[in-house]
Amino acid sequence: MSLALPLAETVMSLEFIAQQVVIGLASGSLIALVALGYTMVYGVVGLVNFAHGDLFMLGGCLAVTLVEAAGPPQAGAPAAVGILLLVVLCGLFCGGLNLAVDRLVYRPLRESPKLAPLVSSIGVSFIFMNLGLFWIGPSDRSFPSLVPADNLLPFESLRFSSRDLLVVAVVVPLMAGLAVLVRSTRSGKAMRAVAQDPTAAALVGVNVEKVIGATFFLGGFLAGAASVVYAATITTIGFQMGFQTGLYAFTAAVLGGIGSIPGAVVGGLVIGLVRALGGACLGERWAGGIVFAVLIAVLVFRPEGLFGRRQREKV
Amino acid sequence: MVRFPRRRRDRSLEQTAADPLLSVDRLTVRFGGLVAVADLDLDVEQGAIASLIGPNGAGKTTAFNCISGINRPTRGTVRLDGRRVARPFTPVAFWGIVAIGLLTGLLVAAVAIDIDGVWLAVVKRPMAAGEPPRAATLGRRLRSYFRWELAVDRLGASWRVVTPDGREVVAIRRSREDASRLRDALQAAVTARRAGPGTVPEATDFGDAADAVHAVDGEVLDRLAAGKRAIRLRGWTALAAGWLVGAAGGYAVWRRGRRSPEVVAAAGIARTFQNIRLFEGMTALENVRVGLDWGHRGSRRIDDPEQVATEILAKVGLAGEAGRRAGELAYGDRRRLEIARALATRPRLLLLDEPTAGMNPAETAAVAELIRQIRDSGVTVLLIEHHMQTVMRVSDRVSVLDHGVKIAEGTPREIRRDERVIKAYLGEAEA
Amino acid sequence: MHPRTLLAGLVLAAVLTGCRGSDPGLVRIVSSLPRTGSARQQSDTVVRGIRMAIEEAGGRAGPFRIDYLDLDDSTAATGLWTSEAEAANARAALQDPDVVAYIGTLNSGSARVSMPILNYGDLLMVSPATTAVGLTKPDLGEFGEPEVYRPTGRRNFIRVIPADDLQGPLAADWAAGRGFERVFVLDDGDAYGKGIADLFAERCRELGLTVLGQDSIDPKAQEFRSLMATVAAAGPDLVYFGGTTQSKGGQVAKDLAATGIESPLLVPDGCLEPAFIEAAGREAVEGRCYVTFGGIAPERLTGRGRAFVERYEKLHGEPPEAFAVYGYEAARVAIHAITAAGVKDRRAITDAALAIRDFDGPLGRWSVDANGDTTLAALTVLAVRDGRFAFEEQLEAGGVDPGKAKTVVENGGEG
Amino acid sequence: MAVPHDASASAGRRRRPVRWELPALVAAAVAPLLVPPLGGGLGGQVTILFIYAILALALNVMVGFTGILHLGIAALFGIGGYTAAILTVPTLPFGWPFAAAATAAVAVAAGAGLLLAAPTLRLRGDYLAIVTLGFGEVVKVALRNLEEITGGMQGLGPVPPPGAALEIGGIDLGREFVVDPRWFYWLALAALAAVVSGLRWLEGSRLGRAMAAVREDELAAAAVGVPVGRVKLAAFAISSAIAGLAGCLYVTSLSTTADPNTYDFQRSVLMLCAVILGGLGSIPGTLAGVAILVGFDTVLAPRADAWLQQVGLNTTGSSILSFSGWRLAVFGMVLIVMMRFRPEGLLPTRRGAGKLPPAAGNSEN
Repeated sequence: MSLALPLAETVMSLEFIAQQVVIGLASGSLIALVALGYTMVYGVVGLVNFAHGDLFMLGGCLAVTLVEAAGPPQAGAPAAVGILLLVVLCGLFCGGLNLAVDRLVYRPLRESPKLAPLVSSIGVSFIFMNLGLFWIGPSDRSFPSLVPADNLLPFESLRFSSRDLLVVAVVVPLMAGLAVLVRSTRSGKAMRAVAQDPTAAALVGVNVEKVIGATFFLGGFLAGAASVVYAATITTIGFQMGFQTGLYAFTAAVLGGIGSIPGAVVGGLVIGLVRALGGACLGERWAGGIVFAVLIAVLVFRPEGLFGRRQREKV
Repeated sequence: MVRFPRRRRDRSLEQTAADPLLSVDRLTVRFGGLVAVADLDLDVEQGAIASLIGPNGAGKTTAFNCISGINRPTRGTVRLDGRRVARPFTPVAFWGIVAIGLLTGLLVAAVAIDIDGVWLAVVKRPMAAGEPPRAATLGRRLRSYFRWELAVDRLGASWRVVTPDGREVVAIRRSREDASRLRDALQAAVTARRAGPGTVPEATDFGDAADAVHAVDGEVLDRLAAGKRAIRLRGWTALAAGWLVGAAGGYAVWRRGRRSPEVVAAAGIARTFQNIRLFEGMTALENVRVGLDWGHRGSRRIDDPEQVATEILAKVGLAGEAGRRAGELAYGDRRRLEIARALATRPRLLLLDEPTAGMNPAETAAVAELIRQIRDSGVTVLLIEHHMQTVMRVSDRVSVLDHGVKIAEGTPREIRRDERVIKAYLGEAEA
Repeated sequence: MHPRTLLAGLVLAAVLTGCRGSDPGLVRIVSSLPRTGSARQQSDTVVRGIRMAIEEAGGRAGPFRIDYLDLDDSTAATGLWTSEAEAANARAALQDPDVVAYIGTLNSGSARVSMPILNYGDLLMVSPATTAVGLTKPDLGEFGEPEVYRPTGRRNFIRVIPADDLQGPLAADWAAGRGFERVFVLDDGDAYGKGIADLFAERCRELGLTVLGQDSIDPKAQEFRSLMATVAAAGPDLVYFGGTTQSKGGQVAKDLAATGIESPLLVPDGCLEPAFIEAAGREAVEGRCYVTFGGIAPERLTGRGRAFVERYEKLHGEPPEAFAVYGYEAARVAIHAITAAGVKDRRAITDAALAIRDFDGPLGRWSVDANGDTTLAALTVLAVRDGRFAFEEQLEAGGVDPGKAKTVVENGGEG
Repeated sequence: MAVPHDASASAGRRRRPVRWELPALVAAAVAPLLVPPLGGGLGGQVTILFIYAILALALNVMVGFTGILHLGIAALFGIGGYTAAILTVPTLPFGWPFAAAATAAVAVAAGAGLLLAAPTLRLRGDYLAIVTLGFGEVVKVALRNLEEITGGMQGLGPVPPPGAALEIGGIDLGREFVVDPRWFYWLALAALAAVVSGLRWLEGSRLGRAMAAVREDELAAAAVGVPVGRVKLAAFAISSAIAGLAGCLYVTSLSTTADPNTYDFQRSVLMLCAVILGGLGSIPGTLAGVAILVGFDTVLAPRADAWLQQVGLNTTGSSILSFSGWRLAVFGMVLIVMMRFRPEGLLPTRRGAGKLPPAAGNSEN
């Protein structure tokens, strides 16, 4: 029973919609963080990195292991420090893992047909999933609630909890940092140059492999950071969570125009909103379906996405 | 000499010998800020060998790509025999798009009217009531759904009066008879509400279900009464919206394929590629067979395609390589196989993109001879070539491109003398 | 050519995996339960119960030696039962001439798969844990149930645990008794979960409680915050979730708490396992989560039941979980039927089991009714305290609900 | 290269009499009579193997023949299965005989394939892959949510065996199908043989060559007049139809549709692994790939795990110590290693075309 009628009235209420928007934006910014990893890697090597979602999952596994090792959480400032530490550690872990996978698996396939690394990345995704299975077991694991779910707003029916605040506090600086990095630093420029034309970039002295490595690392770092925020807000980790998050994130990247960094951010937010509002209107279970309907519509009408450039094949 | 399979001669070939076979009009291609081709006019006469030359990056290949439908020009037209090379918007395409729209509309409507509820009303409920649905009753049940008539469903040990989609329970009774009686009474009340406020039936009209009907909230009755309009509105809106989106999507996809290479090929223009693009995994013979199978689809069926394909291979000098994989062939053979594959489509116009690139003088001469033979068999040729000797030897007319702009046109002899050409191109090339 | 080599290899493998001949002095009991994943904790205790019953019988049933085979109907990757594995188990059991009893399954969904298959072979199937009403009770499940599970028209399915037509409505009775008035009903869309949630909701309406809404979750989704906002907006004082730990029961509890919904959560026995508390996190369920269980809690057992609990504790060093005693009872039923039949004939054994009356077991004295159900009708409500399931209340069908109780007794009376 | 490359010889080669199919078919057909376990539990598992082989061949039409990376084949498998189930289960009014339901399943799956193909015709290879994946997810969600039609999470069942209520010579055919797995074994084998011979024919046909051309170079194919869109549509339709047939056989052999999660991404990737391991585009390769991978997954691993537990090596049931616990990693390794070291697969096609297409060659310009 998707919607019993008494709810139809609540759906109409403004507060309810506002609440769904808050939820949508919070989950959307997490999706955006993961989507950035897709879009950056795609921009630089043209690979849909299928394993990205599962990398995110492994970050969550590490987070839960670290937190359990560290013992029961304390309230207040130590929790914030702990989360910051986790973000950095899991980010480094995922970044390093992503880099290692690139060197081991994708790099030998640079000259192969484009689908070869894609298929390999499906393989990596499965290996990651198996790793996660061994790591945290087949059933869902509870992540200790480091951040309380208390309402920060003075309303009854509109909630913005400390957890939502955490999402904002981590995602916004990370994205700002990324923007600065890509726009203004030397390596960021090199990255954009490689994305434009790897051969030309190599000719002007850019170390293409180094840039690719840095991209994989950065993408992985963001996924690791996202996984910590995810774990702290959703407080459940499961070895299969990477698949769906990855799919949403990929959809976000395509929606925004794969290869475009602002595109991924906007795409992520839109997907989060579509998911929350669509789910609220048509029933929770259809939320996933709605997201893919959006994906198909985008690909039919604007395959290059909202911010993407049209890709041209060289003949 | 093997006879080359000629396309059926159509009238246009004879009567309009004076009109150009290919005419390119003000073709412009921009990539971002870069103008690759600017206002190119180009005519190729029937039965001629025309050449397009120019330094690297002059826009020759881009022009070729536009003619063969690979790139979409920013502006300008390409005509073959005075007709634009594009898939016409035929009634078939129109109805196809309409049908796709309808299908999408139906899908969206299925979600909107809750196809699951329809299935319950049309298939499962009668089944549970012991009256398996038959085609005859199908229409009636559907209509009843869209009239939003109440129904009786069993759940567990109880019987419930529910909306037709089974999602809202209005009342619960212990026996089926009770529930049916209540349903009828409620339905009467709902119908009366629909008719307007003044037409509420007397309580006594409901017989022994009167108490139960009065127990149901007036608001609920209003909502049930409004259900009919709501479901129809939702259904039609969804159908219309889905139809619009689907038809628009169908049109977008159709449009994107409007001037695709296959349309151009079907119209009678074949081409080769600068960087050879063979079907590497297939044999030489199979490469040619694909061209024969699909090229120029208007023509008659070939009785023995295997034989014809072998003849075409022989014509380009690859008789002995028929069974070899294209990827294994020697470089020169690969170029010639590409020409053979293009010829197999029985084109009227053949676009050759640097057919002698990377060849030794003997091979080059052989290809030049082959080009002439092709022309003699009735196929018009447009050539991009860097090897000037070949160009000057085989061409009837030469056009020169520089930075996307046509700077000269004429017979080889005229071009050789043209100041601008020498300055822009020949001077450095022959140095 | 390779394919031929492959085929040869396949044939060889087939020969190696072996075809045992039938042994006239041996009967085999198989069980088909999820042996990997989070349900393993539950199935472990069931298997221990089965083994204890066989051991107590001295490994013999009448003139036959008993061989026990523990089959797995789940895959390691997901830890969930799969139709493919369950169907394969049923077929394998059917094909093995020594198998005379099939104990299983843990989930109603998987019973739906194996029941029609086993029915063709008249093989006795005793279920320790499946509670979906449609499996046995006419007119309570989907249209066509339960006849569709009996393609031969004969019966072969017995369960030793009361069905959900007891658990769902009794849970509603309990809720009404506790003074709850506005309930929100969630389920996982599965046979078991949705079935019990529907029954719960129905009984709530009958008792005059307001059912604010009913929605199925997507058990593959990772979180339900958006849905919980809907629930919160409705303002319930009790939330019911019909589902299992494996279908995200833990996450539901957790998101409920995180959305600031103060009302308690009521779940059925599918969540009755430590994994549920683990998944939800203690703080999300502590003192505010109630679990119903269509049977008797181990600590409330008396007589034979008490003895079983004590022996179990001695053997395994921990108190039995709720389902252990049902596994034990299921095996005892199978052994009793084999002994009573006295011949190695599947039909005869099945008939002997269906004829069981006044069976004196650890759960009390009970009979098999006409549908193959137990005549026992008790409901236990447990609450989460100190991170464990603690006994809260026991309800008897007769005491609270005259209407329901009558149905149950009628069913029992027919047999 | 001293092989004579005379054109007629090459032409004749395509029409050559089958070399391994017939003996293999005969061997497989008589095997249940000679090998007793095939009349038992193993027979049922080999039947499932045959059904997966049909599914993998369906995928091979997409990935191997046409070069489209299809990640949602399991959805079409499911659509075929559910269609057959809806038309046959006793709880619904249709009660069609098996053959009619199978035909409908094939038709509906083909239609669904076309529906998937229509909006995606002109997408780049990697985008197309994701769309097929998304399609798979949507179908799964729909199967789960349309509870009245599909039975939701519990699926539809029980699906009657072929020939239910049909008595021939005093034998209740339906009962035979359930009690004796050999009947289903032969049915699945016959379907597999029909699919293999059909695909053999397709390989040498005009359409088959067009598919190969699209795989090799989509742009060049278009440039010689191959209607790429229509060829892709045809590939989708054929592949989906075969997947639908496999789905119909699957639910009938299982006697239930199982829950919608049976038709998820993992199943699609398992099939992809089998096709890539065996050799893209290669029919014997696909069969070998299925035999190895699915054989490992459904036949070998559970037995080996049971054995490990019996001999006491893995008494706690830890997934690290079990074979099936490693299945995902095994699939993953297969994909990676094959891509890196042997992209043409174990049994490449004679054309040697078993590589991935240069991706994504495409008409999105």
